[in-house]
Amino acid sequence: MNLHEYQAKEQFAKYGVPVQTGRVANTAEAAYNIAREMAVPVVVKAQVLVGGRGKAGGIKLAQTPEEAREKASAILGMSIKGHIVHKVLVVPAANIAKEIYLSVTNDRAAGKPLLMASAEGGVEIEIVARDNPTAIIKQHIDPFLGLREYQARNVAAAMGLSREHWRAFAKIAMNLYASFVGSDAVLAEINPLVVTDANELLALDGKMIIDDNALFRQQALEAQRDVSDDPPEVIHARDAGLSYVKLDGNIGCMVNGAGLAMTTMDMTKLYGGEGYGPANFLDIGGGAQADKVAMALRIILNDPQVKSVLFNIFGGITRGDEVARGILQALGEVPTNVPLIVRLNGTNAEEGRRIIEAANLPNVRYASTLTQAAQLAVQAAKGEL
Amino acid sequence: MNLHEYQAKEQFAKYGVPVQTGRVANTAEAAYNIAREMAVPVVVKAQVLVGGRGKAGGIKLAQTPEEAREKASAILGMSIKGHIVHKVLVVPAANIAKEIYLSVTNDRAAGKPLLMASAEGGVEIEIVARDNPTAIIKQHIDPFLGLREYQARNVAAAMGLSREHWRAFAKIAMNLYASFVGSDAVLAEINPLVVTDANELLALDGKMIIDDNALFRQQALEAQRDVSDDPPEVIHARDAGLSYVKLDGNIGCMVNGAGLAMTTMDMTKLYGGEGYGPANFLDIGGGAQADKVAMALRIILNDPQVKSVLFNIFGGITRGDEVARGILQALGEVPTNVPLIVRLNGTNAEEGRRIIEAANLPNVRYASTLTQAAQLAVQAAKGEL
Amino acid sequence: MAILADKNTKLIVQGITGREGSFHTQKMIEYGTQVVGGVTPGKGGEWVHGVPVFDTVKSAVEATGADASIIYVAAPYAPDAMFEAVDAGIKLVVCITEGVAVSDMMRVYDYLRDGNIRLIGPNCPGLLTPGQAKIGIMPGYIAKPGSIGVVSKSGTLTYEVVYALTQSGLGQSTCVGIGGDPVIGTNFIDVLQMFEEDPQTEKVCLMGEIGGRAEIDAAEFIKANMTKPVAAFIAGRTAPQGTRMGHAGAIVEGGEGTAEEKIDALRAAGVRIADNPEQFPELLA
Amino acid sequence: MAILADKNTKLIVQGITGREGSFHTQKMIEYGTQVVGGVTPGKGGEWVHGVPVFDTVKSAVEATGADASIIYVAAPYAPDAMFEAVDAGIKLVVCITEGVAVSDMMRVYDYLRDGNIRLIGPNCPGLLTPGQAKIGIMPGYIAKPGSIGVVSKSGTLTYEVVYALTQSGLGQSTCVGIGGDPVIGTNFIDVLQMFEEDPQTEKVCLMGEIGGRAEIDAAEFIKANMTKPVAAFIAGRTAPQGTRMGHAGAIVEGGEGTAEEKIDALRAAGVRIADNPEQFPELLA
Repeated sequence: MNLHEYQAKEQFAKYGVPVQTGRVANTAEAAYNIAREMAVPVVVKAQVLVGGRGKAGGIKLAQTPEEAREKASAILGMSIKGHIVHKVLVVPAANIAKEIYLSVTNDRAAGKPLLMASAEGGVEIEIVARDNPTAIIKQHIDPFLGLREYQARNVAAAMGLSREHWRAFAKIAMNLYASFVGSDAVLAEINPLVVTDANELLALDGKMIIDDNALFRQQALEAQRDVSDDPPEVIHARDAGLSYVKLDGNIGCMVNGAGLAMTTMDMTKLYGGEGYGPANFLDIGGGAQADKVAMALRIILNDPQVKSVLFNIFGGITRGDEVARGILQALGEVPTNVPLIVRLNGTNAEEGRRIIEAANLPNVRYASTLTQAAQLAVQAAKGEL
Repeated sequence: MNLHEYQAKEQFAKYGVPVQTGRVANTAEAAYNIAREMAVPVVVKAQVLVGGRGKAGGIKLAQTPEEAREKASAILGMSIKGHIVHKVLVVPAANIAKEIYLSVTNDRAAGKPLLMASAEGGVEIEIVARDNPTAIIKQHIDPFLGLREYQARNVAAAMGLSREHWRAFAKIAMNLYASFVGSDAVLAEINPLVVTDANELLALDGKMIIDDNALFRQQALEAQRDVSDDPPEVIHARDAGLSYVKLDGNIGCMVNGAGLAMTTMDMTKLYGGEGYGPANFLDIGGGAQADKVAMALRIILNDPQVKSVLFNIFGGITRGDEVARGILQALGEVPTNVPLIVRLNGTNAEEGRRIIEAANLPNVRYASTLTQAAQLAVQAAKGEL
Repeated sequence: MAILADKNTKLIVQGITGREGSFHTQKMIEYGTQVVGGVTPGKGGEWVHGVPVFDTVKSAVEATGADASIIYVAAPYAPDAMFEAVDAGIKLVVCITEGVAVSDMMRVYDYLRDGNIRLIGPNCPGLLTPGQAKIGIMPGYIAKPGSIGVVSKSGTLTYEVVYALTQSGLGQSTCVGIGGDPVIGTNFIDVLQMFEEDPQTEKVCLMGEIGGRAEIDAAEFIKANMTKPVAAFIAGRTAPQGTRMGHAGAIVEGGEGTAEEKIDALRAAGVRIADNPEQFPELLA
Repeated sequence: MAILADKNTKLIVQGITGREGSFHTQKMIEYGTQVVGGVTPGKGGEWVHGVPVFDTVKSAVEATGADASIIYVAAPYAPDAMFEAVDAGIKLVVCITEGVAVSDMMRVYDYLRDGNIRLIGPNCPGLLTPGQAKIGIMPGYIAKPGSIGVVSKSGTLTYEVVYALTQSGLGQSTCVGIGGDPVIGTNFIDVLQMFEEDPQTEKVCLMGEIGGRAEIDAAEFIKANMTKPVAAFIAGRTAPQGTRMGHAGAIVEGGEGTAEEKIDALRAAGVRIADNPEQFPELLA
């Protein structure tokens, strides 16, 4: 789960990271009032859950409250990579002497958290990684011991930070790590962490991604989830515990397991060629029961681009009979003429196929292999079936 | 640092251990009022920092408020192993179905905390350890991982606790461990932890010893230290950072290092024989400076039993010249005729000896070896010098 | 011979009285796995499909001599289930549970590293040694004994491939689903090493997916150490960059971990690449 | 030969700019120890007694090739100093600091156990290989090279014994103060094993005290494994039971850890017992 900049900063501040505080505005008028109260030049920043806001024109400097209103008005409602801006953060403009990059994330290969820092802050870290990889200093963190001050000091030394800032930097790094652990984050990032002209360190931006698997113990964070930007099908899918991503193609896919779901998508493209491919990624997960399957099917059929639906269920912990019942349940509620290609295999697949067959649906075709299923789904989408 | 029962219970309660709460009384009248408000039979318990209160008559059942006043009156002011009772805890009498022993301490050989539990609670655990050692169930705790619920469950099973109590027992054990860690304790003990006749688990007693070396981060606990029972010299020694224990003999000892201090004590007894031995244990610690040495000498000379004083300083991190200056400083403030046997060796010992010699004190004798020093101190104490 | 488990493996089931635990216990027994006990705290003394239930792993191990454990408990409790298994002396732990928090897994991973413990998963289908033992949730009928070693990040994709092999008459030595979570107990290299050393295994199938660099590491290992032929499939060629696809193993991390990169690395290590998982039989023939 | 350190050991001093660190750096240099650097965060670039100061242990090790470290920092910071030394690749860490919290030491102990690290202390006088290297605070002049190995829980008691040995003409191979805290990096058995294997060492002196059972364990080890003669002294015969005597190693734990118990166990292992530390020379003669 992604947090907005202002939410990430609140979380950082809770753990003692000095952040540039500001206030959130939903309207241009509110932005004007905030800027007037601040009585200094401000920056108006789009709050959307996607990167690259600056380049897209979502971050603007305003010298006066009137200018803040004008900029906020331009930013609110704009679309950044498909995300509509509903909120802006208004912050005092900072006088920057130096920009640093600092983050904590997980190194999956090492099985440990990783602190990354660079004296080349303020630009996308991917660009630094590509152009000047040695400028990124990495420090693994023992999950039991946590980040130690001397480790932060080693990082500060390696990145060439002036010694007068070591103590402040180490404290920020340790507090950032504490916020990472305390929030069950998979990413906690400050870019840039600046040295101001008053020679103080301050987090000007903040990004945080929370581990979805840990939300059961992060209810205060989950309550902050911003769904205003999510289409209804994404909200429905999440509520039902489905992994769903809308794509551009026309062949709906309902699969159990992320790897097989991607494989199934790949197959529709492999056999579909130009103009035909997956309409979505949809993983019903392991052990899905009928209700969940029905919701998945409703979400797929709700997409007007979908010209055929491919069910590829290879049951292990998921059972074919449950899936079949879910399909029939959904079709009972939302009848459709879209061709349905059903391929069931694995646990209770025979029972599942019998259940669907018994319903005698005219638009259902069966496949025994994935290849055959993908080919049938493509043909059906082309109207050739 | 030892906590009183009522303090330990407060600490346990803070971490979610169900404790039998009560109220502390300084006077018999206050005990009467508490008992009257409780309106049930109560137990009046002496609050002293020493074990064996029950045997010594420091714990009494009272059926009525009047009886509570009477018992409190008897207990307040009594001496238990040399500790005067200044406070009593008044608690409602519990109906006990079963008594359990539960503690967390450190296993120094393993370098890990150790959970110990026994179904034979309510008696001194040393007696169980001697008479029925297999009744004590031990579970090591990984210092990074903490006590896990399954470990507590294994302990509950091994001690034969009825399965209906496992969950409650595990929670208490985990919370007791949390209080142990959170308080930097070296012992957190509940004896007895009872199953009441209402089938609930409840800590009837509580004992906690805090690691003196961790008090720098346990200031709230340090502030609770009860010094009412400590003689002035103990308070002075603690404030000066000296380890001091008053003993029954007549040869004062001032030594650097605990092991050498005990050795020096042993030597005075070895050469002193019947009627002559150490008046105290006193370790001035490593690197002691003049002020501290002066305080140590004042404490020793304040003991009227002291007939001679043995200084055995073998400097490593402690420096002989600093010790010499401290001795002269103390003698300047508190002149004495008690014979002083000085044995300086190690770091800056020569300088130290020169400094004392320059003061031309009539009651100072020098020794070059520990054996000689001990013999001289004994002779001096006997008036044979 | 086979790797990890065979007909002598004595298995206990943690979470045996739950819906999945109970269902798959029956399936594993039907397959011939020696399921010697189960664990559900508070239900010791009960029986599930003829298998005795214990309150603790310790008591289950003491009573049955089990040397392997499979975990079906809910995600918040799975880390403790793994710690409990290890502390009770279990040497092979298979964790099926999906949705374990990554911070919890890092602690488990660090804790296990000291001992001589083999953890498979979490969020995996477990393993199957055809004709001998099934420790997991793979459908038993899709496999048959043979000489192909199968290792995969993805659960159901493993079934596809095993089924396709079996349909073509190619049996398997052992099929291992290692799971696609960010932190897992056993990675591709661990299993490739075992297959390389296993006399029964002649060729190896590897199924990866986008995200992370486990397949790149595997390619390097294969180039340097594998004498047996390997064929591979990488899922996610059509996944858009930066979109989360179900589990964390499938995040494309800025310019790294694409299907193309992985395929190139594997090809450079001499691995044959399947465009379709049902293509494996011809690549291995 | 000797154990733990010799004239080739390259030492850094953590906390070199502090009162004790600076004083004992000079003493160690005067003794002939190769002190190659010091560490005090924020003071990198300074010099102390001709020794360069670094900001971090990592940079000190990189610049000097140090393989040993001695720690003089205050107790609240000593655990991190130990972690820092280990993470920088130091293999011998000697911690002089007194008053480290036991919970902190348990974490250090657990962390070190994985690596091939030798920690001496904390709360110890360090070690002295006469004529070669002094890593600690023992007065150098009390020792002389020879064949007696000395190991002790207590700091200043060690000096007494070493001085007495030297006065009687008995030189030492290495003198090790292991410290008397509840949790220490190196115990009696570790050092006894080293002395047993060290060709220079012919006989061993051991000084223990009341509390704990380290001396009992040592007695068992001596009985089972030592071929070289051992003499021992146990301090605290006159200490009253249950009274805290300076440091935690000196708590008598209800009926266990008395001087008598320890003396009996050592005697039963063939160890000669000194009633007075100045008696060692005659026992070893």
